[in-house]
Amino acid sequence: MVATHHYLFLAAALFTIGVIGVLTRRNIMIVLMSIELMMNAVNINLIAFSNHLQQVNGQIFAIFVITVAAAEAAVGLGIVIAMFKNKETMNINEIDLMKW
Amino acid sequence: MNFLDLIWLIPLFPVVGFLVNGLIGKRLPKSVVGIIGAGAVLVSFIFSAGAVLQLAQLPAEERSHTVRLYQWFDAGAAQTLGGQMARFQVDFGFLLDPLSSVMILVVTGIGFLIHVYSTGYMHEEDGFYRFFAYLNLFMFSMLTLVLGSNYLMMFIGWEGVGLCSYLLIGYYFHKKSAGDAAKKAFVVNRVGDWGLSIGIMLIFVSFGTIEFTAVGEAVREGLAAGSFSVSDPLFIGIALALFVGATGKSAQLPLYVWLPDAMEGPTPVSALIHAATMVTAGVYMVARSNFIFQMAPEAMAVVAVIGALTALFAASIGLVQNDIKRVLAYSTVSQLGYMFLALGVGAFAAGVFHLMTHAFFKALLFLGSGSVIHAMHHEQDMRKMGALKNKIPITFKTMAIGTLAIAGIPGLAGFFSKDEILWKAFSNPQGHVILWLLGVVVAGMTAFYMFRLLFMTFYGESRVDHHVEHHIHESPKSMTIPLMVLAAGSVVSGYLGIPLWLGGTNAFEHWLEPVFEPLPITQAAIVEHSHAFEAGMAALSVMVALAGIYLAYRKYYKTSYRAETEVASYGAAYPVLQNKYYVDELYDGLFVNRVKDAGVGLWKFDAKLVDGAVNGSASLTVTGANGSNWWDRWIVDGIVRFIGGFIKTASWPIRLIETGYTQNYALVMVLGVLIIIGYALWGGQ
Amino acid sequence: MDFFRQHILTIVAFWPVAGVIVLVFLNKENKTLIRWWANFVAFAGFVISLPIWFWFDFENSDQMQFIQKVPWIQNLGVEYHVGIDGISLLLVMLTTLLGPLALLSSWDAIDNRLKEYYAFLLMLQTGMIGVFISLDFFLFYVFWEVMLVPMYFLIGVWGGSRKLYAAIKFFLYTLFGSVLLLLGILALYFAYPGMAAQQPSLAAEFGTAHTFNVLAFQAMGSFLPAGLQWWIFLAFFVGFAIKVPMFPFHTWLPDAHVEAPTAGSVILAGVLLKMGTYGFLRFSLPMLPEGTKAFIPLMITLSIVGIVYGALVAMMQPDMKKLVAYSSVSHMGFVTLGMFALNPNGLNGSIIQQINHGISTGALFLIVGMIYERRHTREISQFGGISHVMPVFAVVFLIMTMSSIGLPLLNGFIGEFTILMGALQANLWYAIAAGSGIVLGAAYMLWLYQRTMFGTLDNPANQKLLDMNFREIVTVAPLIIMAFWIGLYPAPFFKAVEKPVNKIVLKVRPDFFQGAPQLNAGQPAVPAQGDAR
Amino acid sequence: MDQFFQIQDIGAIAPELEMAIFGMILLVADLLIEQKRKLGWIALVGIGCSASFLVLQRLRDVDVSAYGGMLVVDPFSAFFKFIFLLGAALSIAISLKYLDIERENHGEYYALILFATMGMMFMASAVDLVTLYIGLETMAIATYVLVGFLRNNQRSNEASIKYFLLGAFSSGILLYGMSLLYGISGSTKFVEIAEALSRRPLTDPISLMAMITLLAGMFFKIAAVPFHQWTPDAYEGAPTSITAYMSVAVKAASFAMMVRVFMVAIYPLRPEWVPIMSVVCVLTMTLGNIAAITQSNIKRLLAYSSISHAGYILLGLIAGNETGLVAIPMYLLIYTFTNIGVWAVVVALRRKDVIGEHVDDMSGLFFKHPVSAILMLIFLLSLAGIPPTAGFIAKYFLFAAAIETGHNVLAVIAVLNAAISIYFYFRIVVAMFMREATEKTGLVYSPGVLTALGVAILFTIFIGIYPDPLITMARQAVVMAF
Repeated sequence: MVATHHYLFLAAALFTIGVIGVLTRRNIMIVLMSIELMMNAVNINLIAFSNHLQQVNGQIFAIFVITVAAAEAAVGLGIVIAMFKNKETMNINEIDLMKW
Repeated sequence: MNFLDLIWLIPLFPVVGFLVNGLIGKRLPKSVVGIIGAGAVLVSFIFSAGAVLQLAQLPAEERSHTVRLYQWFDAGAAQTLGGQMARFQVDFGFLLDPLSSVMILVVTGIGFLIHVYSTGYMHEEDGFYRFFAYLNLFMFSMLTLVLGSNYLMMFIGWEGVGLCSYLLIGYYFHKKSAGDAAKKAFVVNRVGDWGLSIGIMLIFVSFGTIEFTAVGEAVREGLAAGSFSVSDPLFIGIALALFVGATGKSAQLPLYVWLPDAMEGPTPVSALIHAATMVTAGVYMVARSNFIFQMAPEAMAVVAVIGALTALFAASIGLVQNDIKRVLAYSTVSQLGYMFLALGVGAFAAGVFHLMTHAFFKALLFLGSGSVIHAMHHEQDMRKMGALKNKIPITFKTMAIGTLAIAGIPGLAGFFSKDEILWKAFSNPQGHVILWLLGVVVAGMTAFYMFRLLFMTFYGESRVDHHVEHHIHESPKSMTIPLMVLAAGSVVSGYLGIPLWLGGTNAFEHWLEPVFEPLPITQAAIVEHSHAFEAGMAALSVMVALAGIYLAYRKYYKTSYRAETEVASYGAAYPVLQNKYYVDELYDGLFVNRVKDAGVGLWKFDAKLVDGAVNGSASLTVTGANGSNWWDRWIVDGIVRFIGGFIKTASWPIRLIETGYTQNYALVMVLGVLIIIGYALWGGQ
Repeated sequence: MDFFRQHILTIVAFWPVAGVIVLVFLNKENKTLIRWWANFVAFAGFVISLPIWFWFDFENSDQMQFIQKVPWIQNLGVEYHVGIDGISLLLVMLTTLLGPLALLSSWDAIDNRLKEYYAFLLMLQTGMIGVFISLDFFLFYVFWEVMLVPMYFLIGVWGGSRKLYAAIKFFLYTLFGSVLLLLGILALYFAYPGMAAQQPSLAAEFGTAHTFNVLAFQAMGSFLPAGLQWWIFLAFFVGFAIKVPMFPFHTWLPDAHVEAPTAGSVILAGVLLKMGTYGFLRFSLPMLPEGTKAFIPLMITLSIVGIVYGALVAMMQPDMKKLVAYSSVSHMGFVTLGMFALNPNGLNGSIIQQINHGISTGALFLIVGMIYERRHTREISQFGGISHVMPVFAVVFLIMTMSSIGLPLLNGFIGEFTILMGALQANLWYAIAAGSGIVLGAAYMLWLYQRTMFGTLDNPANQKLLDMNFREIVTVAPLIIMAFWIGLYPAPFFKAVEKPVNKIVLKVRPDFFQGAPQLNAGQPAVPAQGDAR
Repeated sequence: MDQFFQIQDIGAIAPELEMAIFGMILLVADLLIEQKRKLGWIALVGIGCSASFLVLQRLRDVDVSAYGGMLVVDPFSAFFKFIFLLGAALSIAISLKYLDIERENHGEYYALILFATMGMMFMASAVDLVTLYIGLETMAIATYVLVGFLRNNQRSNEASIKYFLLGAFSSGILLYGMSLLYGISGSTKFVEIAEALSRRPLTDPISLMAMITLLAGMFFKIAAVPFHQWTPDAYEGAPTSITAYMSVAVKAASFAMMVRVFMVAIYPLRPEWVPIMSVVCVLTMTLGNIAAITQSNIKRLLAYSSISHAGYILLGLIAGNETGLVAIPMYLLIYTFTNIGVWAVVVALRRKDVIGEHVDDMSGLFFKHPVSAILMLIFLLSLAGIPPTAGFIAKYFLFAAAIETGHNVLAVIAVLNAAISIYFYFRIVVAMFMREATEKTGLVYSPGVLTALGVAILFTIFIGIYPDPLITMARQAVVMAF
């Protein structure tokens, strides 16, 4: 039987993977995907809780998160493209015009 | 005219003179300036004389007249040491009593003569008007000093004469030495004033008043009621504090150093301020505070010892000085020592008596020396004089009288007053034979160096510069007449106090009795001595003086003066004496330079260490390439820059993490979260 | 007339700002007009402040007078509440007197950006007067901070070579102090309702609501817990001590003074420093009696150190202005010493000395400014023998030197002596230690005088110096008159401050006047001179 | 309540709806209208309409809880909404000419501002995690785009990328916390979450995790240390007008959200979050100020300054009493006026060939544009909190709150920071007043900038001198809400 806390651990693990991905990947697209991973971890959390509590709120929340994540991805891609036009790089470490 | 109620005008006339000369004197002819200056003092003298005469007509116990002009200030309530409430209020008031009447007569009388003399002496000088303005201001201050009815009024004069002394010593302000001497005089005096002001404050907190008469009464009342006792530390403290003031103004050990240097001033100034009047202020003040000193026998002992030592010390330096005015200056210090000796042994009247006679003959000697200097075209070195006797006869004769007087030759003023002091030093309960002995020795030395001066200047062969030689001339009347008057005074003034053993009445002492009335203190009985014994002692001191004169005669009259022989005769002592025991150097080394060092040191400390956090943060604006030397700066610039440095170090890591790399930012965020988690889960408990 | 009388403080305080408003619309190029107008405004400011002196009820000098009280920020209990007692009377008059003189002194000295210059000076004037008349702590704080800005600009724009550094240093230093002061004020503010709830007497007079009323805080001082007082005193101490400045918070002062234009220095020394001491007097002492007592040893020590330290450092300064600046540290040490001797003599002297310092140091800065205008240097070694060419100047300088070193019959003496008298009543050694400052004071001032005025006129650049002109004489004359007035007849000044001072003393040391009847009147029954003795 | 849909609900969100409608109108109008500046005016009209709806709502003076308790319309939210609208309006006003100069005047710019503002308004009203999240993301996504609006400018791109990546990252973290809260309480409503939390022990690790992740997300939004590093980069790279908008409106919205969440939802955990927040507050104030000292780019300098201001505002939350909570909206409103004033001048510095972002570009401004320089001086003084400007009143409240609740050490650190801040603000003053003017010195005025300046200065001074009405309003807003 898969208990609620299993889901929670899965979500936590996914979330951590997402965080590490954000911290380590050099390609902006992969960083974006890592963020999506974090969102999905949250979604798993929400749905697991929803299931556990036997109420629908969590699922609704999850749907909103998915929607927002989609919008975010769209905007993110737009921004990346705009930048790529000017700079022609996908390497996050090359975006360092502005510092101290 | 009721002069008694007009005594407040006495100091005021010179103020008028000062204002007129000071404000418009530049545009007035010199004769008018002189008339205004001297006239103001003359009027003061007339008013003084009138007031004193009227005072003398009162019965002895009523001879104390106070005039309150207005309340000077009232600084509010204060708690006295006894726990009572009092108000610190000071009147602008004047007090005429036998003591102050002696003082004002001396000050205005001799002051007037010196003013007259100055019209001649200073005639060629620029800033003639300035000189007279200062002199008049001095007269005002000095008269306030002696006429003031309370300690602060006295203090006004006390500081005022200090200022005038400063201005007049620095009269030749283009000379650096004059400026230095003026500053030295003021600052050394200020050290004394430090003590004096503490003394005055202690008087107030002890008695709740600083009026002379009221303090005196308070002491008597307290003594009668048993609330005060003799040798109370409080009284000793007050007395010593006051005496510190006196040592400053009256040039006693250890604060005498300014007086010889003060000779940089014009000679009339030396005569008026640094011989006849101002320097005696300390004597006046101690005499005025006799009721306090009587309560503190220990302090009196200090006064006597300091007086005697100063007399000896200064006289010994005077033996070898070659500057005519310096000899007189050390002589003055020495004679002031005599006066303090008298005060210290409880012979207040004798001290004041000597003050008066000394004023005459020392003013005479200074003015005479001025006349010599005038004749010699501002040559002051006795080694370049000699054989002036016939060239300036009046000056010679008057100075000879002065010299005889100071040497204590019977028949002249100095004899009476000096003998009185020596006798009291011997016979008074506070006296001691050693004090007497010191006094006698000094008498001999005085006679010696004064006659050395006389012989070197007027006798022997001429060592005068050839250019000067044929210009030597007697001074004008305006200078010689004061000399003659003073010479007369140097003879006559002594007869005011003919001692009992000479068949006199000691009128002077009687006159002062109301002021110096002894407190009802039980003390050792006065050992009665016969008049014959007293006469014998006097004869002894005269013998010593004559011996001194004879020695001088042998060394400086019989043999012509030669510097080498003089030097040789003193042996190893000569450089010590010539260099005034190296006291100036000692003071420079011990105090003056140390204070300057402290000033420089603290200044650096201020700039480097105390200076603020602002400095540090200001230096932040320059963050660039100074990383290498910032340790250096950090240490040198000290504590507060440390804060700046700290901020700088703090900003360094910020710079490190503010890399512009997005992932570094994210990393910092994650680390932040982890730290918070760590804190919340484990740190918080 | 009635309106004028009722609102005189407000009018006096805001008159300069009104003048600024007109000034702003004057043509920038018409320098003469700007000068005349600004000087007129300042002078008129002095004239309209004169009635304060004459209408002031000296008999009740411990009562606040000319009170005006208008609600301002009701949510916070802030009021526009002004009024003066004897202490503030003197300081207000000092401010209105020094203001026009400072302006007049810049007639020739300042030639660039005149309009702003005068505007800032006049705004400063408003700020300073405001500080002294405020009876609402919030209002006080506003004025206190407001005048930082004009002063900053005066130093920063018209200052010397390191002006920017000096200006920001001045600003930051003072600001550091005043923000802590603000915290102290807030602590009092929040303590009040609780105290009022416990003390019916407090509630009856000032209500139980939050308030910034200075008088209420003063009344509260007797009840406030000692621990809280200690902390608040500390906060106030930093704020005021920086302003005074007390050692070791003084290092902004030499820089600010040296770099500031003459008028700035005059105002800075003459009035701004007094704000710190005024703060102690008006707030720290009566509001925090227990805190005050706890801090007395520290305050006395710092004062004495300041006296000696300032004097020693002053002595070795090569720059005249810096010398005078450090002398301020020494003089202000006397002021705080007298204040924390905490007896009527000390406090009275301390207030008189504040006025004296304003007069004599103000004048000394004017004097240094005059010579700087002529030679564009203040190095002492550049001068010597100036008396030859500038006799009038020499006399004025001498008088002010003497005033500064406390010669009797001039103002400095009255203050110093009374302070020392107060210090001695607290402890003999205080007076002895502080007395050394008098000796050192004479030493550095006379040395300065000697080096500049005496000696030979050997520097060719000095040989053609012109003596003081009429305007310059007019500038210093009032100060000379004041110096002699206070020196000869300080009675009105003492009269103005005595009762308020007694009130303060009673607050801190309620048993001070014991043994004397009529304790409650705040005026001890002390036999007048001659009655008892 | 039981009914699924009520007409009052529409009324409750009328101002927001209005913003959405105008946003869409703008998108359409963009196609029709050639002169893009006119679009700006349309946006302003939209904001005006929204504001008037807001006023109407307030006039009715009833607190409405709409959509089944997912959002409320209370004085607190109204106050904040007013700040957002004001910030938006003034930002648009200073954008009009600026965008022409940058050659990026497009219709969607205004639409995005309106959408972002709408998101903020929902944030202020939200009392439910879902509403809050949606509002937050609406605002955030719109802002990401706005930051990168200078499409041909690498700095703008870069700022946008950084802001976007970090923003999304942080909202991921925030969201994780929200999911945990939901799990704990079984509800997304603040009140119910609070109830559930108060039933659990204080040290419950799940609650703490939820709280911490929430804190992290929020700290990011308000740019608190150590979640602040995006700020200087984003502020520097974004179009100046958007920087202005972000520094006032986005910050205000984040604080509105923060106050609601912390003072309602996780209020039971207050003993846990106060120490954390205190440390963050100190770090934020101090590092913000220290970092600002060495900046020579005005936008960056002001970015750090805005970080430190966030630190001050946290004092209000830490104090958590009436004074503290009153202080937050007041501070934000005053900060809006003052900061927009500053940014208006900075915007005016941007001219055809001059970037005008360096402190040196302000050299001698006083000689060329005395009035602007004086206004700038007043704004800077207000930022530093010198009376009698509004900034003093704002700071006063925060410090008062800290003292009142006994956070004395915090208060001392805060005031010292306030004092330090004068140092870098006055670098600008020094440049303006005490340096010679250079050829580059100069401003380009437009009616919009002038209007913004006028409004800003008027309120900066008025509030400084007579803050009573504002205090009353802020107090009402807070007292009735909490």
